[in-house]
Amino acid sequence: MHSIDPFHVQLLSALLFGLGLVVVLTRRNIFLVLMGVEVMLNAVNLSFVGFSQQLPGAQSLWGQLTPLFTIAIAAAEACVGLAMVICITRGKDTVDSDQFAEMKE
Amino acid sequence: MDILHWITSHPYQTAGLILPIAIPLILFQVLPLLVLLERRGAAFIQDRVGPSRAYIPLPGLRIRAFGMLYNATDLIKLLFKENFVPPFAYKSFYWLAPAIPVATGLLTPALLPWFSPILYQDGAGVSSLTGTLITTSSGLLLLFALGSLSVYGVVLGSWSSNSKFSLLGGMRASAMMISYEVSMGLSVLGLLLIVGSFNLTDIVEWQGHHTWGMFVQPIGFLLFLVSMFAECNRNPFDVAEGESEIVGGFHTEYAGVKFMMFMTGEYLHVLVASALLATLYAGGYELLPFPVPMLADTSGFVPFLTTVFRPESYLSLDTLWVKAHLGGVVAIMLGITAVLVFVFATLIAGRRRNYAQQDAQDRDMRLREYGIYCSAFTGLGVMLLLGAIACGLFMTTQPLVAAGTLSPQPIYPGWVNAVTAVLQFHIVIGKTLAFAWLFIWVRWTLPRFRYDQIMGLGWKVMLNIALVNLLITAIVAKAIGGGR
Amino acid sequence: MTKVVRRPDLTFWEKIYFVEIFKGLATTMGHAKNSLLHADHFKVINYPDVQPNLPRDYRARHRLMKRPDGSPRCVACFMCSTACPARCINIVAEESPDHHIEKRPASFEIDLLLCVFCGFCVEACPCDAIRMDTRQAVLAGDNRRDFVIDKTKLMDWEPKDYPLEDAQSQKAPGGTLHAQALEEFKSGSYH
Amino acid sequence: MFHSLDHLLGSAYFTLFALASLLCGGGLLLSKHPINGAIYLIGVMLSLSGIYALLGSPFLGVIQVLVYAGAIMMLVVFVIMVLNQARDHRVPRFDGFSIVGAIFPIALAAMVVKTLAFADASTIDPAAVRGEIAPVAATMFDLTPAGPGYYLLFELIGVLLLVAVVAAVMLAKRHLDSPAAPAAPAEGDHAQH
Repeated sequence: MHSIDPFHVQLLSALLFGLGLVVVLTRRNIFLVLMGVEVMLNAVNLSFVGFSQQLPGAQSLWGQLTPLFTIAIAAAEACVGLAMVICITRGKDTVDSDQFAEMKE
Repeated sequence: MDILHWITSHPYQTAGLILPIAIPLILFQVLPLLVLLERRGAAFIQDRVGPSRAYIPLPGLRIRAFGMLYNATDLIKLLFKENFVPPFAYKSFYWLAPAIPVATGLLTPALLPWFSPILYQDGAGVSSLTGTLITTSSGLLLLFALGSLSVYGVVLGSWSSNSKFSLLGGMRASAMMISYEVSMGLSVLGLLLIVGSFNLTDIVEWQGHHTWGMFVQPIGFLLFLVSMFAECNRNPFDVAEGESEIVGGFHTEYAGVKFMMFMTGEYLHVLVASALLATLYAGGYELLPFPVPMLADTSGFVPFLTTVFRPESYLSLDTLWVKAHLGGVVAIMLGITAVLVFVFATLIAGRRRNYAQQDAQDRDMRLREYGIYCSAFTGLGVMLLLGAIACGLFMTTQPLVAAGTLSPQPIYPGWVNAVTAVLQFHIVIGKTLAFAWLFIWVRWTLPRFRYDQIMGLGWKVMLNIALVNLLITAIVAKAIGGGR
Repeated sequence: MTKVVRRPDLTFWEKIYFVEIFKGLATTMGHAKNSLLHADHFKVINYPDVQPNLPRDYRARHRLMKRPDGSPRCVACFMCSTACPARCINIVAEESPDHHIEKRPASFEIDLLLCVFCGFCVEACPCDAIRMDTRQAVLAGDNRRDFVIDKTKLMDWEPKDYPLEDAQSQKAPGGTLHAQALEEFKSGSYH
Repeated sequence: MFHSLDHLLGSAYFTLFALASLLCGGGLLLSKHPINGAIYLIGVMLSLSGIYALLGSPFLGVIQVLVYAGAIMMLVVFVIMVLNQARDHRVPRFDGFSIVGAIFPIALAAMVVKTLAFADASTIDPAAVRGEIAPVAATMFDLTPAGPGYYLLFELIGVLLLVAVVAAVMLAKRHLDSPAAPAAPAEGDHAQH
């Protein structure tokens, strides 16, 4: 367990976060945008867990508890987000996020 | 030679290496038994004879093996069928989907405790070999997690088939399974509140100290049972493959080996659900529903629902009692098995007598076959009976190390541990098959629910009862146990 | 006038499901127990090793009637194959060596997998050459060829399997030779 | 005998899971159909749960599988299945704007890596508590004033989830006074027009 370099954990976390951000910025499909957000959340969770192992003693648990709340919030986000996706695709019959730009004009 | 020497000098470590392979394989051995039980059970409930035609031809004799050969013939048929992939299917997921239920079904037995933890002398200290392959404090959660992953098999299989019937079946199944996971988790929480642990070995040990979970949490047991029916997609919750409405449901487009894998996964889930029910609510590997008054040198009789569970005293009273009276216990178990074998031989003799009166083309061959079965099972029963008498007379157990010197529990020699483990394994399998029979029995009794009824039952009835049950359990546990 | 049929109101115990479920479980378990313990309980027969006991007028597998010399009574007139809605009868005709009879079937095949057992062939036959009174209704075979029965199989029957008092069901040729054959049969010299 | 292997296996497993998660992340980025993306995302989550278990938080790993992969992604897959017209063929997958946009995350990742690389060499504390259920619960429901006070957050999250469920029901209903949302909205649309 102790053979894992904490730097590698943070590196992985940063790479995953970047990957999630790229997905959010480049893809036009609403579902894939939502999934990119999930990847970013996961990367932050990993970062929390990685750093928490460097805290002394019982405090190391604090960093492990935060991802629990993140997961709960992600559940709420997915719940509302997907309901919104269903709602807006009813009107336009597409999941292309560029098509939902009425607010721009 | 070195390896052989290591194996003989480290029997427990060797067992720890063999068990991860053995336990999933043993579950595969129970699978044909379940299929046979389902077929025969269905036939007997509907006043039919059941599978009886596949046979091994021998000169002047046909060995039918009680319809057991149907498993082999099914396997051969499905293996050699054309591995057809519909041209409109989404190929990658179409291939992936059947593997998911089988994989999760084979992983879950690793989390269930199959025998009580074995204490053994490891040099100067004491080590233990637990009956679960994966010892984790969140064993039950991991089990539920694997169960929730198995839904993907249904969903991906249905979606990738690109067929309306499949999609309808998959949507029904996934919505139902997600819904009933909620009541499943909530119904088992009451028991966890009383036991105070997510570890399945702890839960079984608690039941060994006190009583079976189904007596402590009858409502939770019923709710969990119903949720398990829904999770396994079994009747009355088998809307996923309602053949009168949507053909075969999510596996309409599947044939051959891939269909067989879906079926294997389904039966594995029935077995795993039964084993989970046996573990959580029927005492798991504990022999008796109530703890046995113990010898004076251990902790004594533990009253019902009072003391807090102590993880350090890891062997339950029941297990210790079994180990101390191993000869008698084995004798009684073998004796009961012998009686069952004799009853079975009598039933076959009745079949033989009945067949002798019929005017059938293959009467002589049948009579010869039944005669062989009768004599074989009578011989087996006599041997079991002799074995029972021998065990009762000559099998006496003495602990290697008495309680208190090295550990709070006495340490028994290896063969006692091995016999106890085998005995407990069979107890688990027996309870599992009993619950599996319940699944089959209910399947051939109740009609299928309508889809809206299922959703209503899950969200409006079972969830509420589970919550109220949890609340009452919390209050009572706080009042009696003082809380943790 | 419409008649409204109301569903019967459920009592409290019926609404609760569980009591009724246990009643149903008791019923099915009773059946399972009976089937397990009493071997003579089954209403089913050991098909196809045991043939069911069917009434004589059941439209079962066909047979071809015979003349006293054992040749088929069929004159290959194709009436039955014309009447057959399933087109399962295949007849190849040839010239009969007997100059009183014009034709006889060289081959007579019935595909039982096509046959719908309607009995029209029996009705259509002008000389009572085909009948469906063999009482062999249970058809089982390993391959499809087993279900196509030819002349040999169709004429493979014994007079003793059919009621003696019904002379028409025996291998009676009818016509002028009928009385003679019947006489021979009763005296025992009939082969 | 096996304890000496643990160090080696730990880093080997970490490399394996890290590579798996990165590959699945790349697959998500390049996937044509959102359901492919969802499966790749599940791969990311399962690999991360393995890493959590390696990093001494087995409880978090289990919760990750149970809630993230088992419930949230199931919901996503279900909705993709219901809509069933989500295939990405009308839009180019990468256009000029998105290429420019991709520079920022890459720059961000580079900055993070640089910061970490030049930070003090930090090690995992050997006294760190393993995140099994009991210590996690003890910390979460630590009611003492000196404690971290996570129990308040816990209650708030409960309320938040409830609000989210209610909001989702309201959003998914076609009209507020309609009795229930139809199971397949796309077909419902065709029926209306």
